[in-house]
Amino acid sequence: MFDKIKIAGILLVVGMVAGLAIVGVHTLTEDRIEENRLAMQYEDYVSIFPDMDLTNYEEKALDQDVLTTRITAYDSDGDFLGYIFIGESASYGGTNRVLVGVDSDGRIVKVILSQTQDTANIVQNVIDILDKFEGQAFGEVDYDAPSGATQSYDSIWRVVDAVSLMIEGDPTQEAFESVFEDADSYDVLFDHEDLAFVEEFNIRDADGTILGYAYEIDVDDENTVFLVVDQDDVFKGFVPKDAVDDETQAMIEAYDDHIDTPLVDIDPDTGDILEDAINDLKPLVETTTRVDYDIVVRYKDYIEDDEVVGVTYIVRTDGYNARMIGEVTIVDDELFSFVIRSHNESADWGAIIIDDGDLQEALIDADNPEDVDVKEYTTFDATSGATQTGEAMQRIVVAALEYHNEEGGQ
Amino acid sequence: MAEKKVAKNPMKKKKKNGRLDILTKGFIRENPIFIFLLGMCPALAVTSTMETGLGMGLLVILVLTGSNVVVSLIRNLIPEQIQIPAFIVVIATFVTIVGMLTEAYAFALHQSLGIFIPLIVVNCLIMGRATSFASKNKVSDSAIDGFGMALGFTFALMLIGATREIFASGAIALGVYLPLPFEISIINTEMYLFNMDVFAGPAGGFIVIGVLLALFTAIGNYRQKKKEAERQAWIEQKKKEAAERKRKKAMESAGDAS
Amino acid sequence: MEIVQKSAPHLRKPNANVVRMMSDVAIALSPLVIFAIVQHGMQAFWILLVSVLSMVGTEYVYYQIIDKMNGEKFRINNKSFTIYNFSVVVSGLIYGLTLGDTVPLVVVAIGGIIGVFLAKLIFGGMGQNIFNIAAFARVFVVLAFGGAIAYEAFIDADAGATALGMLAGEARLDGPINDTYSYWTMFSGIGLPGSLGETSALLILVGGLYLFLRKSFDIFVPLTYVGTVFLLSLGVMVSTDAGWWFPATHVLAGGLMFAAVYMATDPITIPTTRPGRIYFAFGLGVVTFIIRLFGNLPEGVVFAILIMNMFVPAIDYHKWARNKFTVKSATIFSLVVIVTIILTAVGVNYV
Amino acid sequence: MISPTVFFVAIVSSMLINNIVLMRFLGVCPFLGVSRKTESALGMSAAVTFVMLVASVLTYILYYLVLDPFGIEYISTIAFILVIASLVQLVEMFIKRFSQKLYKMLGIYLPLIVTNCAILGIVEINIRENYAVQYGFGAGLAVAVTSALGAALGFALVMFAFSSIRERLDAATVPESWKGVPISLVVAGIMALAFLGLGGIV
Repeated sequence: MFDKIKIAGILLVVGMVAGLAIVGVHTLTEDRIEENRLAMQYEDYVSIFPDMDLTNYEEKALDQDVLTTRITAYDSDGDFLGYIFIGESASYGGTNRVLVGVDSDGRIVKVILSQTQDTANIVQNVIDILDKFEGQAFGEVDYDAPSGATQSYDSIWRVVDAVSLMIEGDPTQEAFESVFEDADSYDVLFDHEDLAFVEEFNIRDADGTILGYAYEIDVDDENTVFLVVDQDDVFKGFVPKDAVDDETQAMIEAYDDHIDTPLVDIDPDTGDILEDAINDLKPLVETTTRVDYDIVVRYKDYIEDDEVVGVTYIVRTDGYNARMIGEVTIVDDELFSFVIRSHNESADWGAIIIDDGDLQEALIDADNPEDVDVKEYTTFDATSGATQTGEAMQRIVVAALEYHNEEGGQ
Repeated sequence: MAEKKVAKNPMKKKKKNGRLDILTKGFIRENPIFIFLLGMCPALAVTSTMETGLGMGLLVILVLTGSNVVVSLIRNLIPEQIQIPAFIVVIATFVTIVGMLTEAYAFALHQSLGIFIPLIVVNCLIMGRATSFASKNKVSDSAIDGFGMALGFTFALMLIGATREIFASGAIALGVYLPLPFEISIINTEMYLFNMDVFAGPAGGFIVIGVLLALFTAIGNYRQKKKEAERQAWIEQKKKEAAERKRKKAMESAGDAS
Repeated sequence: MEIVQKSAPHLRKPNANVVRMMSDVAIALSPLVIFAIVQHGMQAFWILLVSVLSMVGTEYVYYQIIDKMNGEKFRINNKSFTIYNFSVVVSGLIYGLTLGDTVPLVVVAIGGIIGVFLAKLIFGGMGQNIFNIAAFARVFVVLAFGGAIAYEAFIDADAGATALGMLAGEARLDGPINDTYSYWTMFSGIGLPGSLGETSALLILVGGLYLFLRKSFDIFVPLTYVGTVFLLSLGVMVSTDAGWWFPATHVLAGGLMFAAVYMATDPITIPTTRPGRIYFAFGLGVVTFIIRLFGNLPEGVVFAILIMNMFVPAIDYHKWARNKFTVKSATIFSLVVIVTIILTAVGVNYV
Repeated sequence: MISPTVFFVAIVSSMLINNIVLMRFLGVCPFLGVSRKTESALGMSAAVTFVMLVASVLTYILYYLVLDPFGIEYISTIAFILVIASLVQLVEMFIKRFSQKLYKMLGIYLPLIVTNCAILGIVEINIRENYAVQYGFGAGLAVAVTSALGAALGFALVMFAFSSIRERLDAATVPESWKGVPISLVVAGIMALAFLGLGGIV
């Protein structure tokens, strides 16, 4: 019995001495370890701003596709050093985490690839070129890609580009803000091919309500101007995107008198491209009604022999490659015609199904276009991409019908 | 002259200086990794560069010397039954302390060794030296033994690490992980062919150790063969001498008879 | 007393048949070699030459050194050297044909030397190796020189990807292939990017047919291998509504056919019994498909071969290896096949 | 509620992708030492699996109910190794008392397990992965045990394959200086190379 107590006692003593030694060393090293851990956590920040005060910085979550966080860095005197933007972007091996440091002059301090799953050789290739971002000013960043590590590099410049947009601001958005104070976002509606303006935009406020519309006019290669109207088609003036030269500025100012008059009442006589744009837009505004819908829809009366006999819906959706726009005419609540007005499908595969016309016919003839099996109308060789093309066409017809039924064909 | 050399019995070892022998035996003759295959886990895991191998080696030197000394100090106080648990406590204490010191003063090394710092506890080398040497010898010898063995371990780790690093990156760097005041490349071949990623990874670790082991075995075999040949020659000579003596004796007796 | 080895090692030792078998494989490979040179130009020729020479040369030098160390006299023709039965030549050719046409020659040579040394010579030479020599050399080159090969062909899928490479990662079910390559292109290999030897399914089939007629390989291995991948991709096709291009691409576009006919049938590194070979080939198919569908790499055949090679001695293990299927083992195996297909088909929707 | 895929990912990742022997270099000593015969390899694997599961439950509870609340995480190494050592001792006594058959199977491997870095390694990794922070205490425990099970299965898988390869190598004409451990290490290297191909499947 005594033996056992003795053994237990010895073990206890050994354990206690060991414990004491550990606690002693722990108290000695505790502070330093904490310091080191902090330093590791902020290693990337410190390598961008060596003077950064780690106890005093602001962190703001960014609600964006690419950028996740913005860190506002101050030095120990509380002076503003710059921003660190943290972005995440897909690359070959997984998601790359990229840090972009921006100083108070709006120049890039450093770009860091802080987390990646790409192979070492690819990463090395990318890191070699990260240095060239240093000191570049936004607005004139040189994105020359190296041969080789394409996806890795793409993921990095996407982040730098997003930072650039955030610092420099989006010229399109700024242009809209100069007209509508509440403008918060915009989306592209249609491409126009034969008209004086090339693209049409919805301008929305923070709640998503449409404030107005804009039409992009390329005066020449350097100068771009937006024609802006509000949602009642009242002319709000021409606004420049970016800076424009004096000549264009003069053209714009010539229209200042017309601001706040309905577009249809403007009858300019300047003979320039801006006049063409107004003239091209007038008939569109007069004959069509714009609506906001999941798949963007806009409709106008279908007129035959000067008599309104039906409604034509213009529907935009995404095809296999990019936007596809279709015109669906409905007469007496029945599908009457369906034409694809513009698309970007590849000539060999997607376009074949459109040019073929079989699917359009089938969609019109069907009692319920939703039931049409698109795959039957694609050739065997072209299944994959073309199926998506066909499905986009089907979506257009279905959306037009749905809208027509909901709104009662007004 | 030459014959005399051969005549020396190669099986008889010359008496070595005890302390020096204890210190140096771990280097090649009883190298923990290449001969006894102890501590293979760290030998594979932390040798992607020479410097991490060196760092691990330094930690093992501290732990092994320390634990050997303490074990040797308390060897007479600990009853047989609780030897193992008591030694484990001693070793684990040293490992914890060394781990904390590393984290405080060599943080980069601590990060790169990661989980293998606490795992020094289960490194068979340390427990093995504690039970087989330190618990039976006096303090000074135990200290020398621990230091020498750990030195051999460090040497092996550095050799493996250097091989892997040169193949993986074409250069050997120093000062990246250890808190040294400088950061240099000891060797820099700048050859693109040496950028074999695979050697920095696990597969390269296994293969490099395998090849090095085969090399050591081959050298060992060669030496043993040579020794064996020497021994054979010595036996032959002894036989010859005996035969000669016999012949002489016979001749003498024959001469006497005549 | 315990009998350890059921499949005696002498079964694997070189015998008279080896010469015929290996030269048959070399003959079956020759249309592929010609096709590779026609399609990829002289660069293909140099790559194949270097890959064969590096392996042959390493083996020759190695045996000369061994003989020298054993105190034998130097003789030009070495008795252990396996060029006489074409074994090392075939390994070299297969290794060369798995490479892309942009691999630097020096990388080819290093892969050949290390491949034949680490996977064959130190195991005791011909008939003793556990791992497929060509597969090991290819994997070593890919992982060691990822950078050197990657930019053009293998790892960074954006730049000049192989047909199968287009299906890697996120794009695995997108199926852009048929928009780019027709079924005929994938079958004939004309104009299809990829490794030197893997592109032409047609010529591989011709070679396979020749080997089958000469009874130089076990036809069940490639059939099971390709069949497994086909069934699994069929399952995925049904469950994801992908379309026929999906199984077609998986069978035709990658290195599957080449590996199935020339690499998976290497008599040394596959099990000795018929059921064992079928389990082995089934495993190959599953591992290949899983790597292709879920893994980082677009192609999985060489890794699958190495992974299954390591289980060959286990499949051959004397306690359960049988020469014929029993009712029980056949039932269990079919169950495993069905469960695997269902799991893969369902699993693809959750990844 | 934690999704079942977490468990699936945990088991596949610790079994195949981060295989304990080939990728994490834990348990290399038994991998090389006890793999000469397939039977002993399987016995060792069974013993490792058993101890690993129990040890990860015990250490997890110890860490989050005792060490963490009292702020003494820094003694975790010494605490864990003592838990494992006494656990092995207990298991050995328990098995010896109640099942001679099981003792015959596992008995000789149990003492070896105390110095098997696979056990201590997996326990440490479980704590470092912060499962309790990610999923909460209970679910974190389940994930930790699942990944320990995956690690043990991965250990058993490579032990089994490796031991059968070694049995075949014994009959092969391996050159003298490569016999035994060197060739085994090269085989392990090639196995690790092959397992790299599985990267990213979960």
